[in-house]
Amino acid sequence: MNAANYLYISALLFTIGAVGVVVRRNAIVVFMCVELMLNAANLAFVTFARINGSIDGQIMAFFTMVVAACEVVVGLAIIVTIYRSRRSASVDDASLLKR
Amino acid sequence: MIDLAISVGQTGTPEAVMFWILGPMAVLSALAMLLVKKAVHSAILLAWVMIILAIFYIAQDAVFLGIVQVVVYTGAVMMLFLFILMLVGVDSSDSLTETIPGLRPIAITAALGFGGLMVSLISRATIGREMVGLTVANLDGNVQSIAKKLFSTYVWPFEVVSALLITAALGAMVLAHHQRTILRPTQREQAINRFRSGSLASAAGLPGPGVFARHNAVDVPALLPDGSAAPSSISATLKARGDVIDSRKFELGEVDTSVEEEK
Amino acid sequence: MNISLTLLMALPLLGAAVLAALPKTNGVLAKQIALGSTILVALATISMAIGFERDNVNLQYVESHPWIPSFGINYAVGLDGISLVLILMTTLLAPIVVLAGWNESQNGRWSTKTFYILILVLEMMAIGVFAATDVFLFYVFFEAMLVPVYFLIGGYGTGERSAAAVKFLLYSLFGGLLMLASIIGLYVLSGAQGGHTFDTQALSQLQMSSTTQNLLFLGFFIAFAIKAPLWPFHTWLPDAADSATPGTSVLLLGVLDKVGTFGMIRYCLTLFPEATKTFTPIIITLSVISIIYGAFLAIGQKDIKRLIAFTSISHFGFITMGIFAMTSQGHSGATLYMFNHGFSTAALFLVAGWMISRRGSSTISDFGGLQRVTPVMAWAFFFAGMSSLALPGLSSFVSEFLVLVGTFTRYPVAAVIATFGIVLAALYILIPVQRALQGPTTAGNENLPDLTLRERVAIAPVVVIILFLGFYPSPLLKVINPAATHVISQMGFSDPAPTQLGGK
Amino acid sequence: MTFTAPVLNYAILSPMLIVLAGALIGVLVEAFVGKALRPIVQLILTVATLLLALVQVFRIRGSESLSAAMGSVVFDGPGFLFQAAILIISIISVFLIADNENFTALAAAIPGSAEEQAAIQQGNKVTEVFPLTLFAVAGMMLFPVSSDLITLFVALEMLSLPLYLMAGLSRRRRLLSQEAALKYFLLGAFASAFFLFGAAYLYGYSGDVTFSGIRDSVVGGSGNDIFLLIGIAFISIGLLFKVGAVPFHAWTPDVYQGAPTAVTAFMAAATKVAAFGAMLRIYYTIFANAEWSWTPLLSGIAIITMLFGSFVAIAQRDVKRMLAYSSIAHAGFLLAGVIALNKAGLAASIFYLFAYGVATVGAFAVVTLVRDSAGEVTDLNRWTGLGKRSPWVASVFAFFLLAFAGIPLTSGFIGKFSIFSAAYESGAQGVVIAGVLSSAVAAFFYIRVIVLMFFTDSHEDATTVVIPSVLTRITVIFSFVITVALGVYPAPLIDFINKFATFIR
Repeated sequence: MNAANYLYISALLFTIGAVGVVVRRNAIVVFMCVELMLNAANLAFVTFARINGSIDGQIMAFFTMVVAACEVVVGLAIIVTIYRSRRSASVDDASLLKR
Repeated sequence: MIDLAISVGQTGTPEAVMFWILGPMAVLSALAMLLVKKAVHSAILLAWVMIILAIFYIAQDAVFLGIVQVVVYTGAVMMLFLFILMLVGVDSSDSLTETIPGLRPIAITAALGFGGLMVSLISRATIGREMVGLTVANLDGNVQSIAKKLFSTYVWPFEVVSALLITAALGAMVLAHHQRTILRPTQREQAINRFRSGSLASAAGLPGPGVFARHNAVDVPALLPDGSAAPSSISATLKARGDVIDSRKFELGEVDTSVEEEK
Repeated sequence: MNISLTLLMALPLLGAAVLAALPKTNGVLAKQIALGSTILVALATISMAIGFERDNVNLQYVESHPWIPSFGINYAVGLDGISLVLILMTTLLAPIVVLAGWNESQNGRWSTKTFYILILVLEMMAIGVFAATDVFLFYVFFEAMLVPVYFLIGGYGTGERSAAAVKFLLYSLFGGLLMLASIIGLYVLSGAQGGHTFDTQALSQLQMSSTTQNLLFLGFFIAFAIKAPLWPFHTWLPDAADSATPGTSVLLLGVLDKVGTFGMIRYCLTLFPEATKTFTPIIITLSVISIIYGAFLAIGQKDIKRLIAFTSISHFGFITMGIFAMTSQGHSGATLYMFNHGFSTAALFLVAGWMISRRGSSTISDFGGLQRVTPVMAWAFFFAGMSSLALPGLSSFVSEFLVLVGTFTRYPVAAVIATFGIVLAALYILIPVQRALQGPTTAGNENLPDLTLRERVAIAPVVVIILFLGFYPSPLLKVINPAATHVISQMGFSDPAPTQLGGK
Repeated sequence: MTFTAPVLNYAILSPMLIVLAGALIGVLVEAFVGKALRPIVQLILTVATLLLALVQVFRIRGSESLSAAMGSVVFDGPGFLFQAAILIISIISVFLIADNENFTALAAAIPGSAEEQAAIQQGNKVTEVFPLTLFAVAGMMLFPVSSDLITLFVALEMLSLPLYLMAGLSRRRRLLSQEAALKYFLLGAFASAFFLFGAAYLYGYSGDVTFSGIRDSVVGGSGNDIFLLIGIAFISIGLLFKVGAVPFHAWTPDVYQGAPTAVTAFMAAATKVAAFGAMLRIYYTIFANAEWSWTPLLSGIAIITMLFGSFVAIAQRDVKRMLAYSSIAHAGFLLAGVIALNKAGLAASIFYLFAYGVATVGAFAVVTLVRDSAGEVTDLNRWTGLGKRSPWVASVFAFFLLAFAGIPLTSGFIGKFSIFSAAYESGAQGVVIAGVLSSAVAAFFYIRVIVLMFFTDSHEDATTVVIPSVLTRITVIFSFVITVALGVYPAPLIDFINKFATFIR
């Protein structure tokens, strides 16, 4: 098998994630799609690390995981805040900001 | 497999078998994640994709990353997602926000364009050099060689990431931490209040769910000594969702045990 | 290094600073200070004009400091005959405007002192724009001037003042931005040919392909044509002149618009001689159209301010025609025309302004028989009208004659058609003059007061200048002619032989 | 196994370290200083930190190093200028951020709840914004001096995360603010995914994550051009998202409008410097030799961005949204500087970034002053007649608008001139023409606001302007003075920038 096949998987996952960000409406699902995109990029890094024979790609993927973890904390905190405000204030789900 | 023109190096047969089983599975799971309605299902499918990726990492000589992927990503991050989903409401599939106005056509076009790029990649791309493999780089062991670079070449970003972690913690604190603006009554004050506020019926501690009832499930209210249902023995969430079961179902006599809504 | 020009520009600014420090309530003091500063500036300009060496075609009172050295931008000013005449016109008009429009700031949105601060800042920038010998500096003044005028129209005008102000600003900004593109082009070219510079002299030596030259020329020319205003870029002018106060209108048409025609001479011609030759036929055509079109529309106007605005469009057609005729007579005539037009327009607008403020209406048909009620004002209006239609013996006659002669030697057809403009001018001036002044006094005009002493003092210098230059234009011509000939010869033109003139 | 201990050049890293240290102390202050003292302590600490960092940046100017942090950081002239600009803009903005009318009293409280009321009455303040600001500043300072993809990515996140959080902390209209935070966060994360994917392909292309390694591959032309193209495209998308270029601008108006105005000011000004700084470094150093692949596309994006921003701004009825679209247009102008790809372009971009950043902070600071009883009033209809009621506030705002429009004698004009001339010099005449045209369009809506403020009589529900607090006044005055000075006599700054504007590779 060709090692580059991993790249196709990565590209497919990335595209799926990107489409998901656009078409899904639930903020948490959108965020999960972003995570999928990050994972796709990580797969590309790991594959390229193997193709190029250097460990740097793996390190980058490692950093991505750490950064993504921070991002998840912040993102979920924001989402929970909004959720609580909306529930209590019983505001319509319609966007407040103009289109 | 039909000849994909890239030649970046061939892998062994076991890996190929693994790839052709797991690869499609990952893509299908991702697609399903996109298509399923409930957020929880999406989350579980995503976790599954991540586990497959972890296997891919290990297959590609990134043992450490594979483990971290399972532990950190699948284990921690996805669990956090699930946790928040539970908090927000499992069946919340409604939208919390408008996604970017006007971006949908752009993104779909972009996705198609990306597909086109991939085709050209498949048909024309050659990396221009053979696959090197990580045998040399991992000579000291994968973890060791990562550590070596992480703590020498990449020590600066590594240190900076710590600031990022603090930011995240601080941010979560800002958004979630309630500084007490109203002093919470102490236990003693609560006890005094209980006794002073009229009827002594509430003076004693409230029964837990199922007490005196014919059933001990959480969604069946407890019965007070007088046989009436104790509204406070049921979680408010259950009540709000209308999941409370009337204890009368399990009652033998004619005592009215229907639950009064508190509100 | 001679810093007189800088001092000249500093004077009005100083006046503005003093005004800014005044309390808001003291309007009269503000007016007095404004009048004092403008008179001072006028005197200073006159003394500079006396010290001007008439036969020296080089720039005088030259001053140059590096401003933004890394872009080759200098604060460089200097005078030749043309710019001296225009600065003289500006600084002479300023005190007249202040004095004549003593109460103009009453209906404004802001205080009196703000009005005069704006006027003084405008005067300073007008001096700067005529004196600049660095294209960048010129552009800075050219654009920055818009801001005070904008506030003068929008803040102190009448009627649809804010709409008119916006229209004025947007037109001018659009032209200015086209010019900016051309200036950037020049800058890049100069960088490729021996170092970035904005010096007018150095830029005129640039080598460029004819396409580049044509495009850059157009950038400049359209900006100036909007400013001047030349048909078909004129549509902002009637609205602006209609809404502005008479004083502001004088500054707008008398001074600001001259920047357009001045820019054509100074920048279009000297920087792009080849492109000028290419576009001359078109521009002459546009000028002739302006002359006739402006005149026809003036005839049809019911509103006196709009009428004057359209006459100006016609006059600017003459000026542009004179400039692009490429003869020294045409050039001298055009420059003199700019000067004269400033004063005759001032006379018209100021007198019209007094009439309007007395009557409370700017419609011509509302007036009638003013001759009997207010003889001085009527005579002043008559005189202004005569000056506008270039009656022999008045200054504008000389310049109009020079322009026509200068054009005739090269473009006889254009000159002949333009001559019809004079006939039309008689119509558009005489009809309102007759309606407003002669005949029986119509209702509503019986009790109009005549000109006050202040107003008489204000109009007197205008009358004197128009009369004096009508009979004896040579002091100005002696200053203008060398400069005009210099420009023409720089462009490689020489006047057609006089025999041709006689022959045709 | 051998391990070589890393060598860090602390002198060069010191400005960033100072800011990070200040942020950490700020976090400790949150824990140990009493509630009443916290705001003032945090303000002093933050300003002192930024000033100290600024001094330190100036002390190390002129030093150049590719290996300050084991090759992760490159410090050179432009790096110095970017860091200095970011610090100055931050210092100006901090006073605005410190104004207590801008942030919610208790972020965790539900909007409109009794808990929130109690928090407001007790005078609570979210003083955490100060350390968050400092973290963001540190990220911004690192972003344009990163010299490998890893550091670049970490810096990108580090500057973004605090801003996502701060966007949600508005005092009034909190739902709007929280929604802005969510939008900003989701799109920002989306953009960084693109960025990361691009980084992966650049790594795949060159086998190296350092800029120098990638550059060597680009120059040598070894490697697969398709990988390079994918890499450039996706990295560009990530960066264009951050600067708000069309078609990646969708977040800008909503976030600008929803976020607390102080944060909008800081974000609009400083993020642009950081993002364009990184962009300039990447395009001028590592992609310079692959110019064929990105100049046409980027020119197209620049033209669309300028025109789109200018035209859409006309339709806006909200001053913050209008400024948001105007910032999109300005991003287009700045892209012209990236396309120029010459020294003049670099110097012009730096000047423009600084001038625009300062004017932006000033303009938003003025926006915070226009209030009624319910807080800031951003509806343009209610700005009518402001010139009559508060001539100074209106005049200053008008001046900033004229600076945005690029009228001579303001810093905006010099910036516009220099950036367009650089683009023209590099042969991008089309971009210059589009820029000039969109300036004309843009002038229209800036002038419209001036008309509203000065030439329109005010309505019944006239907006009141509070007397500016001392802190906001500092911000406005600083921005105003800098904008005037750079318009009238920009030569010293231009010379200074020219002296330093060369990337080392």
